[in-house]
Amino acid sequence: MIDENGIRLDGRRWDELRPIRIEVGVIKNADGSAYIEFGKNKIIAAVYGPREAHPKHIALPDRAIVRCRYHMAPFSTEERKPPQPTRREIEISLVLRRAMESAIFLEEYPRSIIDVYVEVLQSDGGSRCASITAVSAALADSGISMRDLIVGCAVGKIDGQIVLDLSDYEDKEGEGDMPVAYMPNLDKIVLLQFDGIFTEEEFKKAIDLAILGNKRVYEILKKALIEKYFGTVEEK
Amino acid sequence: MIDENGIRLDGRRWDELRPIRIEVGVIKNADGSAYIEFGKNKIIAAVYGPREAHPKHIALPDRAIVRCRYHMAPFSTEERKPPQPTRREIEISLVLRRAMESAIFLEEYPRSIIDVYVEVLQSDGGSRCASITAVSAALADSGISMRDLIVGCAVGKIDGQIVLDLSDYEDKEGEGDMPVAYMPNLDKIVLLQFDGIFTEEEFKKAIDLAILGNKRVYEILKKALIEKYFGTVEEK
Amino acid sequence: MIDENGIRLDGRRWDELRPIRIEVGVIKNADGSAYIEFGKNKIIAAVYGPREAHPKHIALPDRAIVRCRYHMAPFSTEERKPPQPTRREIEISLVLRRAMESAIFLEEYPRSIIDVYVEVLQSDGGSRCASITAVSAALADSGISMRDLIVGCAVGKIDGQIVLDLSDYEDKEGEGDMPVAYMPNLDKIVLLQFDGIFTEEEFKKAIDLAILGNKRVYEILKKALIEKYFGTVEEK
Amino acid sequence: MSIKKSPIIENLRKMQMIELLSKERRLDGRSLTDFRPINIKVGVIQKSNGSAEVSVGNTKAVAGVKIETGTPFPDTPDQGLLVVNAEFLPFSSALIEPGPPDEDAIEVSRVVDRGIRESQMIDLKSLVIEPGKLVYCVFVDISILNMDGNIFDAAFLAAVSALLTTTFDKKIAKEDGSFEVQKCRLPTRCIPISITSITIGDAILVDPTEEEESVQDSRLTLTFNDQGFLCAGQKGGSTGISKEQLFKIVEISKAKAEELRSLVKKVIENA
Amino acid sequence: MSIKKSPIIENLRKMQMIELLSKERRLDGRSLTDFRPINIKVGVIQKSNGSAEVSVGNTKAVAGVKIETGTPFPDTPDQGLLVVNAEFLPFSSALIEPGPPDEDAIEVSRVVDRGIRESQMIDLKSLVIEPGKLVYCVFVDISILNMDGNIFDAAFLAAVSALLTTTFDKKIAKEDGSFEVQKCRLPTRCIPISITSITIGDAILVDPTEEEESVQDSRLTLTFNDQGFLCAGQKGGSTGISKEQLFKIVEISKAKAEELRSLVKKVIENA
Amino acid sequence: MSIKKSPIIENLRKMQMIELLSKERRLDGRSLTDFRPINIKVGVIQKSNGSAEVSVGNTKAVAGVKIETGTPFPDTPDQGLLVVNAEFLPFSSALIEPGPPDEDAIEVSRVVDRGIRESQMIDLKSLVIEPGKLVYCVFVDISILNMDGNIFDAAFLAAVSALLTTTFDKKIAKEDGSFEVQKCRLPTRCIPISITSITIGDAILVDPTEEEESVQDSRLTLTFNDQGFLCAGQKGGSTGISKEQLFKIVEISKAKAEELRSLVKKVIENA
Repeated sequence: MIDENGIRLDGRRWDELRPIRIEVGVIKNADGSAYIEFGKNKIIAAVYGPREAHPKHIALPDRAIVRCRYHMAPFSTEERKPPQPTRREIEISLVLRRAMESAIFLEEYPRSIIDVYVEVLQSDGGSRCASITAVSAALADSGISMRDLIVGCAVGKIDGQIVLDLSDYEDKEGEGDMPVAYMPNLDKIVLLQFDGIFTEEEFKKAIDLAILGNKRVYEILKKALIEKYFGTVEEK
Repeated sequence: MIDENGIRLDGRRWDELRPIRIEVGVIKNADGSAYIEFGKNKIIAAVYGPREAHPKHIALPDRAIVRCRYHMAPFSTEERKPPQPTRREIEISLVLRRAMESAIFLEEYPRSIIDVYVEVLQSDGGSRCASITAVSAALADSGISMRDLIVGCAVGKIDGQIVLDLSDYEDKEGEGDMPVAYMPNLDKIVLLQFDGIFTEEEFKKAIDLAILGNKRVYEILKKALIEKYFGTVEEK
Repeated sequence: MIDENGIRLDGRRWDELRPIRIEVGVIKNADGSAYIEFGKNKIIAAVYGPREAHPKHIALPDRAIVRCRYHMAPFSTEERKPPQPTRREIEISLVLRRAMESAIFLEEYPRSIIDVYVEVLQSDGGSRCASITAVSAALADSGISMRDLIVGCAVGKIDGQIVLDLSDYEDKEGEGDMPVAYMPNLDKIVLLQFDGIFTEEEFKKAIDLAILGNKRVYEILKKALIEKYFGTVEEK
Repeated sequence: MSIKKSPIIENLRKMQMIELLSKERRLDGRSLTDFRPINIKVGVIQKSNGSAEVSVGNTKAVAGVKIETGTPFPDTPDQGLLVVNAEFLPFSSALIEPGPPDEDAIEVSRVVDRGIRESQMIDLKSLVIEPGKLVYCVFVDISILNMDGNIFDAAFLAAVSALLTTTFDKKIAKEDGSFEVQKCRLPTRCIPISITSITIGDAILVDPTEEEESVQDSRLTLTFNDQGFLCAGQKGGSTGISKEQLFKIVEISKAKAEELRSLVKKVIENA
Repeated sequence: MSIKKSPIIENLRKMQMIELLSKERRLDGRSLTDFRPINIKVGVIQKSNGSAEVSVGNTKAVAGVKIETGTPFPDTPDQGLLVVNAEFLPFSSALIEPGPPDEDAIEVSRVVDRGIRESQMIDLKSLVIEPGKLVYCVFVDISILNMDGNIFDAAFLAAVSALLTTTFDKKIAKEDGSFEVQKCRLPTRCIPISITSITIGDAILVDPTEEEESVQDSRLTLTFNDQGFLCAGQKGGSTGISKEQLFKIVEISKAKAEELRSLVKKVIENA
Repeated sequence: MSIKKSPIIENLRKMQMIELLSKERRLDGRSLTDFRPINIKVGVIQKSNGSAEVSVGNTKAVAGVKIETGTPFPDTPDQGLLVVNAEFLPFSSALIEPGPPDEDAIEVSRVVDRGIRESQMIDLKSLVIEPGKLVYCVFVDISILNMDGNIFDAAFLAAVSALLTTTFDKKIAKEDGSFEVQKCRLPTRCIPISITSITIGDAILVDPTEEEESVQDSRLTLTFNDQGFLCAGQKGGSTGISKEQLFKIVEISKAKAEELRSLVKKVIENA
């Protein structure tokens, strides 16, 4: 999957990201929202809250509760996906929620609930990483207080080599995939999963590369937020 | 499906109803109930309420809530119908509920709930129309205040002609079906659905015919209620 | 299934029980628990409560509510059993609960709830009888007040003869099965189900034999409880 | 269907009932072993293969039988299938909520199923079209229309009466290998009857009303075949029962089953 | 999606709206029969066989079509299948909870389904691979992204636009019995259009916003085929409607349907 | 399984624990990298194809393997199937409610599944009877009996030990085309081991108890194959982790995996 010149099937080098486009504020009714295109991924994330917890007994006296639903549209995949959530979608909802909980100042919103909904309109490799980036943009859009933004980007192993940001095909045919989400200013990893075969060295190299990639995603995310809130007079 | 003398397969003319029989007060435990035979339809409707809403948070401060379940017995259809409600049954429950809401003086029963259950023991063409008539009789039997009674009867198009009250076969093989429910004293349509192909003229003709048919159903319903509550000395 | 010497396929006589082993206090987190091996049955029962009813509206002002879940592990049967509860499991949960309700002094625990969970790790003939014995041990272990202990043991009919405690094979190939649970000191039957063909005489004989068997199970249960709470200095 | 009863009222009612019972009387004037009036109408659902509407006092049930083709279970390739399903319609009582069958409805399904199956009423072996591949499946669906105690016997009578009047289009293999369709009666071998009694203190009451059931100690449903043999049984209630009382109930129920069987026979003959 | 509205505020808002309506004006300045701006983008989901994103004012829907193979229904062995499914995404409104489609989402699915089916837009008979055995199944999944009234027409426009641009790999039988796969357009015959109006008192408002719907008397969704014939209809709202008002809505809607069909045609031609 | 914790008590406990941790001590006296006592019994469920009961301190799990035949997935016609399912039995903790697996149980299922699958422990290609049509399906069902932290490793040990002792009746094709049934061991290639650690502040604790987990910052489950390569990983906890801490955990876990693998080997050899 990597040719003699070190070029991958879609023309990228080992440390290149796919094209990324982020748009903030796409869902009128939501308190915050964002749309991301990351490779062929097309994902919307939107936030409602902080709002009163309902039913009341789920509220916590000292902090907000976060709920998250990650869902894939039936037409988002090669084969039609039945609408009801799969175990995979439930697990991704869980790891996304944990990532958010590490960034949001939950204790600023006691007794309340923050609902985060992610809809994958078209899926590609790295959809959970693209999702957490969109969620982070939507949270920023909603004005909820956060320690740091979160960005996500996967690394993986193909043809025995650690490379950045696997495409769908590379994920399926490769030897390992490792989605990583990251808080760039606090320099902390907030989501980490992997499968495949990695030596200890490869693992370390992969993490380093993921952090590198995430820093680039962060620049794109920052730009999208600045464009939304301060416009971009010069560039337009 | 209409012969040269204008006679339909079951011997009716274009503007004739199938035989209708209504019996009021058939379910002892219910606050109001009625049984209707309409062609081969055999349907029971029964009402519980107005009663305290449970769970309480669903109650409205200024009016009653109506809930409705339209359900078909597994043995009511040609092929056995699995017991769990289908999307069709859920939709019919919804349109029946709206029809009721237009007739009941909901604001007379704040904070309470009115439960209406319809069970189709045997189904034939026009079962939602027969159901709303039975529901209306059950509501009257329960003593709940209503603006008007509701009656229902379908019209349709077979062999290019607008006819009254389709049978199962005419519904399936015909070119269009239009269930209509009607408040005869207020002269208002409270349920209307249709599918098939109708020109604007045909549509108007169909509505006129449906109202005509509904007025006849109303006479039968009135008679059944009078028989139940005042007896029928002379005729017996 | 019975040879000329009156010996059954597994070597037992008509009035013999399979080997029984009871261990009390096997689940650390539970308020009371027990493990039973009864033939090839391997069953754990555990109790939580009396505890505050939740949601509150299910509580009764004058007594405790008992809830019971009887569940079979997917690997407990010949063919893998899907994890969601079957109608059979729901019915057994119900009859076990009734048996418990007849023994527990429910009125001593108003407004509270007692949760009893039974997990069949390996199933054999007579699993509901083995279960109620384990439940009774778990309830005793939890310190909940009871009128009497409950023991269970089935009888059945094979080769035209009434015999004690059917094995899986005898249950499947035999002419009748009758699980019976019993309070030995109050001399009352608290669970009784049967299917097969029994004459009135056979029925009476079966009940007598079931009571005899249950008295023996009772001795084993008592011993297990004594061992747990007072040790067994002499025998060890 | 859990009912919050006031403990005081419940006890008062129970005391009153027990006083009456000590004089062998019941609130509705029946003797302890009397059934309420039973009414059976068969053939009420023309679209089904067999049907019956049954009332026992104010308790009312309707059963419909549908016969369809299906795949046999792997361990019984040479038998047709029997599926019994009971639903408590939400209008049958103020306490029933719409939704999938709860434990009480499932118990009724399973007790009726066992009574029919264990009495060998239906010759399932005759319902095979192609062994291991295609068999007839007999669906018995029971809807409870109104509840006033003794759901079990009303449901059972409805199911049995529906089955006894069931006909279906049977594929008959012809000599040349092709099939002929012939309208047949469902092959039945006997008329099983279930009898439900409750105990209140020492008294045994056959065919309890809902009010009587609300203060019951034990409940017992026994099913008998034509020879008067017991073929299924189910104890209910949250109180233990003595051996002696149990044997007494068997005796009473056996006699009542004969009575009800005559009644069913008469209805079927006149159908 | 049941909303607890304060009856006082609701009445005040309704009075204000009715006053405006008496002057033939609406809160957003439209005339009574104006649609809000409509935006249609097709081909937005490359992994689907056809797709469209539609906004009608602030109401936004995306539809994706997937074509897979399946077994036909026993009673229509010579027809492909059409399955329409609408989901109200939980971020589309503060009032939507995640979970399986509720009655409102089911109503949208079924109304869109009937409009497409009854207009005979899709030639289902051409979607058969092997009669009675293997046919194409056309899945139309509609996700509502943002709600501001008139979900029906946004969903319908999205579904129709997606279907009009759907292509799929069709198995074509060759002379020698083998199959060839060929990229085909989904065969469509017409462009059905649904028009939704509400009544508030005597006034008829086309394409209502959520605020307008919240005080509606009746709602009516009518679907028209290319000839201007009615092919499906659904009344909503909990108030009756007079025959006269109904006929007036038919007249208005028929004209609006022409307008929207031109719009769709232009989009498809430029796609 | 959401727990309402009093924030004050939680903080006090955390402070106490951190003080102890600064002296490299834990509440139960273990060193930071010690596991609690591990007990593995195999062959506990005779009706299964393989089984094991494992306790890690007070955490207890039982796993049973069933091997049945089924249809392969269309995209892997030449591979058998692996299905892993974990259930938190309702008596395993006062906080578990009966019902379908919640997100935490699903996470355990999926993490165990990935560890087994990615280590290529099972040779799925050898489990094919007829390619594309009939394959063996390996069901691994894990029941959590008692919870006291580190569910992941107890579940994983139980699953792996059960698989290592699994035997089944395999259909072997004979020369004449017929089949012979032969009792076989499930073909396995390695012994994957998962190691779970948490961080509290700067400290890394292997095999956390429930009390320790309740104040954790991050959790990390890493799975290693026989060569000491990482084959699956999952971060838990709602706090971020630094790269340095992460690399330290990998180092510690790799060594612990060796230890546990020896233990499993000994149990299997003595089985």
